[in-house]
Amino acid sequence: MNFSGLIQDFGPLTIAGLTQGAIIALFALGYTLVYGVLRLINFAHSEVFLVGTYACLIVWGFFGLDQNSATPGMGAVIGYLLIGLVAAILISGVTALAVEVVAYRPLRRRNAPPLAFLITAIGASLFISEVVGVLTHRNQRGVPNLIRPTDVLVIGNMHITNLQILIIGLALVSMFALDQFINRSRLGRGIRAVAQNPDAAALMGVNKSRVIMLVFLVGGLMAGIAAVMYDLKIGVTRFDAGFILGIEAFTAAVLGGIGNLRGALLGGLLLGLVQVYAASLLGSEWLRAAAFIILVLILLFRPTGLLGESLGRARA
Amino acid sequence: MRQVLARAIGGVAIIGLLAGSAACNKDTSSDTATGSNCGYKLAFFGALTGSAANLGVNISQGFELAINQYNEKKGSTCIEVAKFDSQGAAEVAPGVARSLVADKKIIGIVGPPFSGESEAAMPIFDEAGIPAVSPSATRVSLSSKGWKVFHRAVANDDAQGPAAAAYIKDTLKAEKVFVADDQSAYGAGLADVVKSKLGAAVVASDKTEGDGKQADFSALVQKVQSSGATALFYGGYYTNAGLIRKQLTSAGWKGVLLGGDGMKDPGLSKAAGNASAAGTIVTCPCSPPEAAGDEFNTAFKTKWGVPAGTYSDVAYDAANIFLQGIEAGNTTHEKLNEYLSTVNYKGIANTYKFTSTGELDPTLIKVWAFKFNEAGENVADQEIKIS
Amino acid sequence: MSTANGKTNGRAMRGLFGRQPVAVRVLVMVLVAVAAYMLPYVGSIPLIGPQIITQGIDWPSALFNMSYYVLLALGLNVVVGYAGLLDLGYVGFFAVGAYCTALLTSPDSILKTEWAWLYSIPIALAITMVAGVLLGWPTLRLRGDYLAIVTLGFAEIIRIVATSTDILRGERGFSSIPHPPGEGTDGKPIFGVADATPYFWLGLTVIILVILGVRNLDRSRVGRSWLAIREDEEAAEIMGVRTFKYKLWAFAIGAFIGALGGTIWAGNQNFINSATFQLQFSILVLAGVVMGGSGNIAGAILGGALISYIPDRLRGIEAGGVDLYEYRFAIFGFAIILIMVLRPQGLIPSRRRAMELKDREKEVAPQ
Amino acid sequence: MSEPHIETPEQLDEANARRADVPIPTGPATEEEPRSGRPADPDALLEVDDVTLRFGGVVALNSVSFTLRKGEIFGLIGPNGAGKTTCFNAITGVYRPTSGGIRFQGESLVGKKRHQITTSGIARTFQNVRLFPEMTALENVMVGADAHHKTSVISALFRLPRHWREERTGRARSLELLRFVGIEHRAGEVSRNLAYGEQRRLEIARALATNPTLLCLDEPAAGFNPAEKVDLLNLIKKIRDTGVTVLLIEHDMRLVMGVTDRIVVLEFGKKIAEGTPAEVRDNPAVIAAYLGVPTDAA
Repeated sequence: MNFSGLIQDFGPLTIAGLTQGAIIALFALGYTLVYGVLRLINFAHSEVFLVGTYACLIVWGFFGLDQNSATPGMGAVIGYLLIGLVAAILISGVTALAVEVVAYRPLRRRNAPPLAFLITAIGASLFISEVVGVLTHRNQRGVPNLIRPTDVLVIGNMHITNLQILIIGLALVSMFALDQFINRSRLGRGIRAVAQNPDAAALMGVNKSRVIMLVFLVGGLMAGIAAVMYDLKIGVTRFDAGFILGIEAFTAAVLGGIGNLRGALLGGLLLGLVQVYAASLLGSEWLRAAAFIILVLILLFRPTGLLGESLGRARA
Repeated sequence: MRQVLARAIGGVAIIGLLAGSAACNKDTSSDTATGSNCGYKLAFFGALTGSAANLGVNISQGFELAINQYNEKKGSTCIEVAKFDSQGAAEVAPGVARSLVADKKIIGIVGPPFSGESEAAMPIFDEAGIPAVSPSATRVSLSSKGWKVFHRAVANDDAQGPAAAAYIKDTLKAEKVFVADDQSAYGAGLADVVKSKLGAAVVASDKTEGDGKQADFSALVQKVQSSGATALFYGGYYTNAGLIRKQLTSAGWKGVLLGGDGMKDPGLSKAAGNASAAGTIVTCPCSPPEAAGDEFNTAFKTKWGVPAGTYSDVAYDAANIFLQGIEAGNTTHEKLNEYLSTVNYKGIANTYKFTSTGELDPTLIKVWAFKFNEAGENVADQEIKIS
Repeated sequence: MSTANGKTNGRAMRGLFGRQPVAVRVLVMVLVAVAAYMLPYVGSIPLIGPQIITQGIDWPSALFNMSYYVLLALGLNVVVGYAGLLDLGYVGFFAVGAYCTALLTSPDSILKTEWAWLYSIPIALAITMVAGVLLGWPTLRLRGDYLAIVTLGFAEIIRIVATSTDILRGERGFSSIPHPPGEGTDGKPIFGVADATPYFWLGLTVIILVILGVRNLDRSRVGRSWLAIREDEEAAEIMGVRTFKYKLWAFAIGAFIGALGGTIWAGNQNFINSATFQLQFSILVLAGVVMGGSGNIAGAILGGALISYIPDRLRGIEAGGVDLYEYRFAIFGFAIILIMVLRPQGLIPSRRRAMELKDREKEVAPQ
Repeated sequence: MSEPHIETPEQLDEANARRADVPIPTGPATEEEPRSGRPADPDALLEVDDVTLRFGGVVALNSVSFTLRKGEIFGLIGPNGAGKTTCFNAITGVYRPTSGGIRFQGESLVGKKRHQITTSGIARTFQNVRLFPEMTALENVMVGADAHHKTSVISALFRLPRHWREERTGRARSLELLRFVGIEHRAGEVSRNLAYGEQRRLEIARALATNPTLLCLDEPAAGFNPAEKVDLLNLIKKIRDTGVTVLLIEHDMRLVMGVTDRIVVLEFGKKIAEGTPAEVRDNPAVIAAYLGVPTDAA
């Protein structure tokens, strides 16, 4: 137990944890949205994220950017970032839709039991990650240095870099936009209606099928944003990148209260923090174990997560 | 009832589909070659698929290249290549090993690459009496299990650790060193030796998850930074090392990353970027490639379209050791095994001579340091003398 | 529930097989069992045999792999199929069983007991059952999907502890785990290293015993209670079913069977380390159970066998000039989707589930 | 919905104050509480004593008290949303009362587990039929019969004699009960395939299989036509004649009047009347409560 290390590094660790947590939170949104509406753990969401991490790299590759290229100028960086974001969002969104149409919809048509969905999700996840693995020869792919981290704000030993601000900021803006979309827009109302009572929503003229597509799409978009941020922060991607982070994101979603958008944010940030603190205190090998122990403890006292399920009905 | 029947037929149809796709098996029996000492097989045993496949593929490509060159020289398919995919997993290895020993034409094995699968597979090879030369299983205890057919064409973990420590102390002259490992048998073993040799110079240490299980190393990076260390020794493979190097550079840490031969792979600079990887030191119980090595590198690139990776050269040598033995008429398991006990072969990566337990002769073990340059290649830096 | 009042007892619930006289059913069962024991020699059947056996992995070994997957599927079927508890970390119990055996028998263990394989089994089973109860006690109050993530976490914690603590030796692992006892007439041990056939027979025998036990439980008060819990937990409790107790039993029985798989596996394996007990392993077994037909013994057996057989069978196969070898997990993933989409209740659904689906399909049909 | 919990200090004080009001169960009855005839009534089977139940801010039951005597058919009526089912759920352990006591044969039920309440002799049916849909009718009843069985997992696993004995007697008793409610011929049918009326009867058989002293029926006649209602009345009487006390929730006044010995009327979670059917029918508060409410709205 390295308490002095934790105390000494508390500031920098906190900002590092929040940065990772922001990515996890955005990723977790996809799980939470789909769960809120369909009561389904969309295991394949990790691969929706995975294709996003590759999509932006491939597009940047068209512009001749690879892990060895020098950091371009400010204006170009913004342009590249936007292009990368658009590519990742598009591909992730399309993949999410494809998974819904190929793997889930036929089952829903036949009113299959919930476990069947979980298993096709697993099948889809295995399929996509393996195809990516074969195509990339299971090699890692380095990310261009679009943003060279420089300190923007220094408080004591806590150096906050432009990249960290970008990631946390982008995550918060995306979350806020999504929250507004769900709570304010007509389409968002449809999502909430289906989440709360699918049958009643259908009677009220909400097109359930469209709402489900929308939910997958929106989850995919968020995963796409998370994927670009992941690339920038981690610097490398690989065919199994989605699986590892997917488990963390799913844990975060449950931690905050699956089905609850704000819960995903809270869960993600908390998980990010718990992991870096635990890594500092106990050693990096224990960070995942610490995350799960916190999860179990929280669920024992709050059986539906920190904020409870709110997008959907609370099941009595 | 009819519906039930229809369902049942549907189920059978699916299985049939799977079986049908499985029906066209690869034809493994090619034309039997004629000529003296021909018609045998050499086997590669190791990971070809799965997340551990990178190293396995490196080795199998080096192995296959050697045999191809031999066959070209002979003008026929004299020695056949047999590849067995263990997925690098101890739980898969026994079944694959048993299927290997069932093929009576196989007279020698290059592999297994990893120590874990070696533990699971070697008892089977030993019972069948098929000689095996591992190009990369470095766990010290492997040679003390009493397996008569076990050989390794690489120094064990005891050789590299002290060398790496000596390099850090004598060449880098680093006073503050951070030691981390990936908890693999290889990485942890190496890191432990380095730690004990460096003593007080080690200011802090940490452990990470293995390859493919961790991508965010920000806690480790933070620890390295606040420890004030100027050198980080990482016991592990290039997959994690590339990630760590990149994240350290991003965080502004200017120190040197060092590691063992598991990190001696272009994959490291590919992941981290050449600029970031430049200066990274890897030790290797192997010699820098000489003229013969350059020839090998060109041939390898021509054949496989990728540069030779870690242990490709050792695997190439291991295959050639076997081929030389077969050429000399050692075409049974016993003879070949006996030949291995007396062989003295100068290959492209090293000179090979085995002790009675199958270890590389200690007098031949040279540990070299290699450095990643600005072009992302690891080039020989210097031979490490352990003082 | 077969003797008294057979006429009134749910003819609707039975298939063609269930309607046969007892003698016929027993005979068929015995024949199936004999056929199963003969599986190692299936390769010698002309034409069909070579299509069935695996390449690149020894056929008896592939059969043995199937046998422990089947065992795991049977155990997980009790938890998921019967009691309706979604367990994503089932391999944790397999790991506990294997590690108990390794700790008690391997010379690498700090215990230095170096027991024979056989003696380690009761301890391993007991400890794993206790582990099941300890995990279940606090967590079984959680609802479906929350339980799933907690069990997943449990399995990950076991893996991390196995990787990161000195006692469990991490990736260095335990070597020289003894094989099961017994000598053949020629003085050689029955359970050697080169031939996996005896291990398969051992696994098969254990599977048959487990089937008998699980079937007994299913057709008793216990099975009724599980089914009641699965269908309406609150109503079951109000009808006097001690739901928590039966859920805990399901967990403990699942743990027991998982540990059986773990000890047999360790006995064949000779060497175990922490790298085996990956999350994907648990998920695969769950996929097997559901793919085969959750809640149905025959389904679990088929599913468990398939998840081991398909990837093994895809070794060394070429289609249209492309080696399928590398793609086998992708193909496997696709096969899972295909099977589930075509047969959402699994390949051999339990009759109850099949009817349930039929009814559900009728409900959606008008749309 | 979770259990009501106290969130503010004010609520805590309130709850404590309320708790203080509740008379100590073992103490002698005070003269200020004549309506609770508990100690004076040696025939008392179930005593609901000043039960209050809140969900957040909503008071679902407000100081409700009544007593069931052995062997009677007792009606609990009131308009929709009056708290009948909530009261039922409090008795059968689904909800825990915020305050007040419920005693069954002199023992407090508050805080007992649901299955303990069942084994102590209270069985119930549900307003919306809640059978185990994929089980056969016989199996449904056997689940109820299992409540008093002692077969352990071990004896089921090894088919020990107790397993055989209890399976045999349980099956026989279950078939007998199916005959009793008149659906014996459907024993082997999966319960979701039964007709609605048969399902209702099956639920009663399942509840009876737990050997109850008190059987609680939650709107058993909902959705029945007049002829079916008559059959049901006869069944309820038949059940009572076997010595089982019946608590009947119903908002069909005619049905209740025809069968019950005594009635309690709830409105907005409060008891507004109690007495024989004749007394209740003439009670102005009851008439007001039911005014405009069609008596056979179901």
